[in-house]
Amino acid sequence: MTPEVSVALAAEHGLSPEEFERICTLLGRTPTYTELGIFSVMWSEHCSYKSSRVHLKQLPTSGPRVIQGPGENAGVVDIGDGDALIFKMESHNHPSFIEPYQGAATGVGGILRDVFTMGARPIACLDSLRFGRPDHPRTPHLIEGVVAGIAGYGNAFGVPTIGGDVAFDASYDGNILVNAMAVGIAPRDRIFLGCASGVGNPVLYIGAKTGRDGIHGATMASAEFDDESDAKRPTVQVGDPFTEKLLLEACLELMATDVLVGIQDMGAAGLTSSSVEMAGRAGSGLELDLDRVPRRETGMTPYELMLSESQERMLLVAQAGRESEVLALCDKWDIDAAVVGRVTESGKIVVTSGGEVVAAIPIAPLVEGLKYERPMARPEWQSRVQTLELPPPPADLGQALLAVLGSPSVASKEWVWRQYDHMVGDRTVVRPGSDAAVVRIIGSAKGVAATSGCNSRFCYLDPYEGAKLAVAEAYRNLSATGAEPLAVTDCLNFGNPERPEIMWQFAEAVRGIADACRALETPVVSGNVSLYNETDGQAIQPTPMIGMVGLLVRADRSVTQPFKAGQQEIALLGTNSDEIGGTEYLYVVHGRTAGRPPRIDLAREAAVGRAARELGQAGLIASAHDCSEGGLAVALAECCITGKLPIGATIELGDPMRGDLLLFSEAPSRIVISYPAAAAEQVQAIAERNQAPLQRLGTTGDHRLIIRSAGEPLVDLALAELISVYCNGFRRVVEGAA
Amino acid sequence: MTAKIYVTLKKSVLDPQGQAVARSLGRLGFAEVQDARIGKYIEVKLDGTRADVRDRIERMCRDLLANTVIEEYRYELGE
Amino acid sequence: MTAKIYVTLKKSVLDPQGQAVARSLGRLGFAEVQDARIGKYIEVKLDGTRADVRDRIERMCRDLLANTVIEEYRYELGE
Amino acid sequence: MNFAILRFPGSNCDFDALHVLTSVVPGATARFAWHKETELGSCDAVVVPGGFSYGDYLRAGAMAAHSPILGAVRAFAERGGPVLGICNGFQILCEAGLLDGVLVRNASLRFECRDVHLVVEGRPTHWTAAIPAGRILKMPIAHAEGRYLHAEIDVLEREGRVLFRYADAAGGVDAAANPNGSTNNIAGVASRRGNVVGLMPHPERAAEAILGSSDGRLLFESLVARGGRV
Ligand SMILES: Nc1ncnc2c1ncn2[C@@H]1O[C@H](COP(=O)(O)OP(=O)(O)O)[C@@H](O)[C@H]1O
Ligand SMILES: [Mg+2]
Repeated sequence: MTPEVSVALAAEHGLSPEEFERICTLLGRTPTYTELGIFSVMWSEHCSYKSSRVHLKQLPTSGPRVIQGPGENAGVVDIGDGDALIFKMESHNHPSFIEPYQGAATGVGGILRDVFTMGARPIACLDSLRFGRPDHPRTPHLIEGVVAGIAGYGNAFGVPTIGGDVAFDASYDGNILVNAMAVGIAPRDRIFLGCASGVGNPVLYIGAKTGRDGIHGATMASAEFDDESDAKRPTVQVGDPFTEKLLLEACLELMATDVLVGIQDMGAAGLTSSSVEMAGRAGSGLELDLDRVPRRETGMTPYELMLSESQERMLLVAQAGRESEVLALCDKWDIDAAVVGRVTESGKIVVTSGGEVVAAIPIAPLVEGLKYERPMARPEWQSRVQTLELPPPPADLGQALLAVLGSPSVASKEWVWRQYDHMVGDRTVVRPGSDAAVVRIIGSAKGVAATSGCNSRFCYLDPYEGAKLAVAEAYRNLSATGAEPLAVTDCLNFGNPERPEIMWQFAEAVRGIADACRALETPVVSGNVSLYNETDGQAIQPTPMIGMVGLLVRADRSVTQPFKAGQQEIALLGTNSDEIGGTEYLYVVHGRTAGRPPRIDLAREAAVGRAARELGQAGLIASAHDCSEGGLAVALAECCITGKLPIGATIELGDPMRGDLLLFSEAPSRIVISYPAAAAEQVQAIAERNQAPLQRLGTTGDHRLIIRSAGEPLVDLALAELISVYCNGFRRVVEGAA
Repeated sequence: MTAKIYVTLKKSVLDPQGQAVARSLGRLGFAEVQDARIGKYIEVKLDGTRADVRDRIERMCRDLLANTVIEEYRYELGE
Repeated sequence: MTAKIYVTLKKSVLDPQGQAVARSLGRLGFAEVQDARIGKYIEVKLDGTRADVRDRIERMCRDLLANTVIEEYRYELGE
Repeated sequence: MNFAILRFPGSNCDFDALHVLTSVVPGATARFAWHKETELGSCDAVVVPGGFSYGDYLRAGAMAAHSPILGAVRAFAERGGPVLGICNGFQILCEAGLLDGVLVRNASLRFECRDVHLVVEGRPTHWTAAIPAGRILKMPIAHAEGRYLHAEIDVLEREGRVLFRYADAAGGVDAAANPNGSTNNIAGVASRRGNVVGLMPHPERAAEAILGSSDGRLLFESLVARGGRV
């Protein structure tokens, strides 16, 4: 029985009375039930970006290397020699909170499809995760499930998961973040777009069968459904990495022929969004015959078939008359395939079922969607949290360092990445655990570096500055390995956009990303917006996750963070400052999240980055590690203890400032490097040529980390002590104290 | 006492494991197989003294052994 | 017809998964739990016409569903 | 020396093995053999690569052990042809009965991806004859089901069919060096004739210095050097 379409039903679909009115006007009649479903998903925040579009316009999206900016399934940049990198980041926050394993797994599956639908073989994944308080009762279970889900999907599919970040904050207690990023490589002249062109061309469905997975949650509350409907409609999908692998191989083989016209994965809003968006890009129309859609359940309605979010499916348009080639290849790989429609010139999507038309909608208004300029207001508390009275320094700075180093957000994430196959593909040159990971390009000397993350505490204190800092840190992570930063993908996680203060945070963050990306010449080529991340009116800290990829001319000269030998010089590219607003130190040692994030000079950031890259690729430095959470002291400690063998250091600082500020300030644009004494002159010259400040810090060697300032000892700790807190700080959150 | 607990995916939830097994059985010549579904079978040994065993097992299932978003469970009590 | 198949580790084989579940249950306050063992529960839907169903199921178990080096199996036939 | 690399739909170290055997190991050439084939075609050795063959949802390697190509591999092995199973390949060969024992879930219950050290021992085989006994190799592991069990472990030991054992960097074999709870720290074993060898670590991921180790090449080079003879 089909429910009666009304304003009330539209409201249950998340459509306002005005939006419903618009639909009626557009069609010149009341929509059918299936049409209502189609509108509701196409005009949802997720598909239409209705709240965010006006702001996203600010982002720089072009550059000499950009082949494809935002608007397609993923962004594409040119890396020379006929190769292109294809990458994107996406969130799967809500499903991962409900079912951590499957939610995270299908998040990985979705982002992989976005990348291989464009013709790329995925060569790396990254995952940025946010959890609530470490001691929240649900936290360990959520971490276990999410990490196992990412591992379960990525490992079986065969993509190395090489990086990411994990952080904790109470604001994520009821709303964790699971942001997954995938990077693929493709021949630059064989990029496939989601475009349904060529009137008369067949539309094919390939991949897993359709079930009642994840059908628009809003409809579940509808009184029209019986008691069983809850059980009938799982909102959480189950991932099948094996089918995804088959789909990948089948797609890549298809793409090696010239039979494909366009292709797009069925992600959110499944068959609806893939078909509508493909026709929208081509300016064509589309006919779909639902009777031909492969399905795994009986009695599925047109509404369900159009809205199902079953995983591991693709929609493609082939050259007319060559359907059989597609079907044969799918048969080789044992996946379902069917011709489900054809391209028309009507400019409409016409859906039939049992010989009857169940939906006929003009495509243009569906894809143009809605655009809102939602009200914005700087929260009244913003100035309050930015004021900080400097707390007195702790008595024992060594203990303070141990506390910061062992804080779960800072401590080693080896527990996580050891569960990820980070080497499959035979490309991983720099494994997780350094600033950025590097995968080589087989058959060339080059390498690709990737990093993802965001300091959301900074974004909470000042979304504009925080977003700039996030871009700068990604840039710095790549530069430290020696990679030239190329382009950005983002995943903008925020609260409810209907609240003016959230909208303000969003707009400020986007402005920050735009300014930083412009200054650092790293255009944004793809991304994702995730809004409504809040529970009981408590929003998450604004979290504009930044993913960045870079290029190394020589992968064999990738630089990693740990010191490599004793008796080497240690120096700092950049300068220290005494800003401690929003630092991990302030949070861990003084229990406060307050102040202003450190200032950033993007020209200085670029200079430091250039110098680090030149030093690295020239083979002059043995190690490089940027200063981020935990500041200089944590960076130095990590240089000492993250190598194959721990190597100590003796540091003499001269900066005229309080010891705790000097140690723990998170001022940006700083990279700790080490090199043999013989290279000192060249290092100096390169730093100068790039206008990067260089300050000598000390020497490597022995088994302690000793930091003095103006002759006064600040820290003197055995490496074993550092190792113990660093290795256990995260693990104990999941496994309990050992 | 022993509780035998069966945790299975809800009917409409995709069961990739089961599908793969059904396909393999077919390939192995078991043409009569139409479908397979795979779940967990858990045997829990408990202190026999508790009167409210059923209640406790229900709780174990909901708290840990099954995720009721996608799974359902049933159990039998043995000796 | 449906066959319900239970595949469990042989008694002599260590079951770390079961141990972990028992430990977790304990931590969650189910102090009465002494031990847990985890196996697979497989439901196979078959064409009902075959007379030699038992034989076929035995074969499925031995060929694919269980590894008899470490696992044992039993089954029930339903409607 | 021409290698046939089996390719199951869920293999994901297939290209890795192909890369190493076409571009890294001198004297080796390689091509894929598709799982639906019943013949291997002409080849001097077979590699069963890592991955998740048919999804491995039931037990790792269980379904692949019954694939058409495995019949051909069995015949090849019976003729004395050298066969190497890596990770999932090892699991498949065990499930197929070409190697003894079984690989079950890691004691940690987690997937483990990291470098390990292996100490080489046992009778010389096609794949290890050129590696001196006692040599320590560094290679990565990446598996969730690598705990090796065997009902007659003593027989296996006595016959010198344990080829690789997890060890520390100095060659010490103890529980701390065991990444998965494997019996006697066993990482790899041989068939009675020595032509079929399986191991959980990935020699193909340790075949070039840029990836952190080239010790894995020794297995392939051992075979090539002796032209497939022991
Ligand atoms: N979820 C994760 N998955 C994979 N690697 C991770 C994850 N979280 C952190 N890492 C790795 O741990 C290292 C340290 O992470 P982080 O402290 O966030 O580095 P940074 O401050 O340089 O961005 C990096 O190599 C990072 O890629
Ligand atoms: Mg860093």
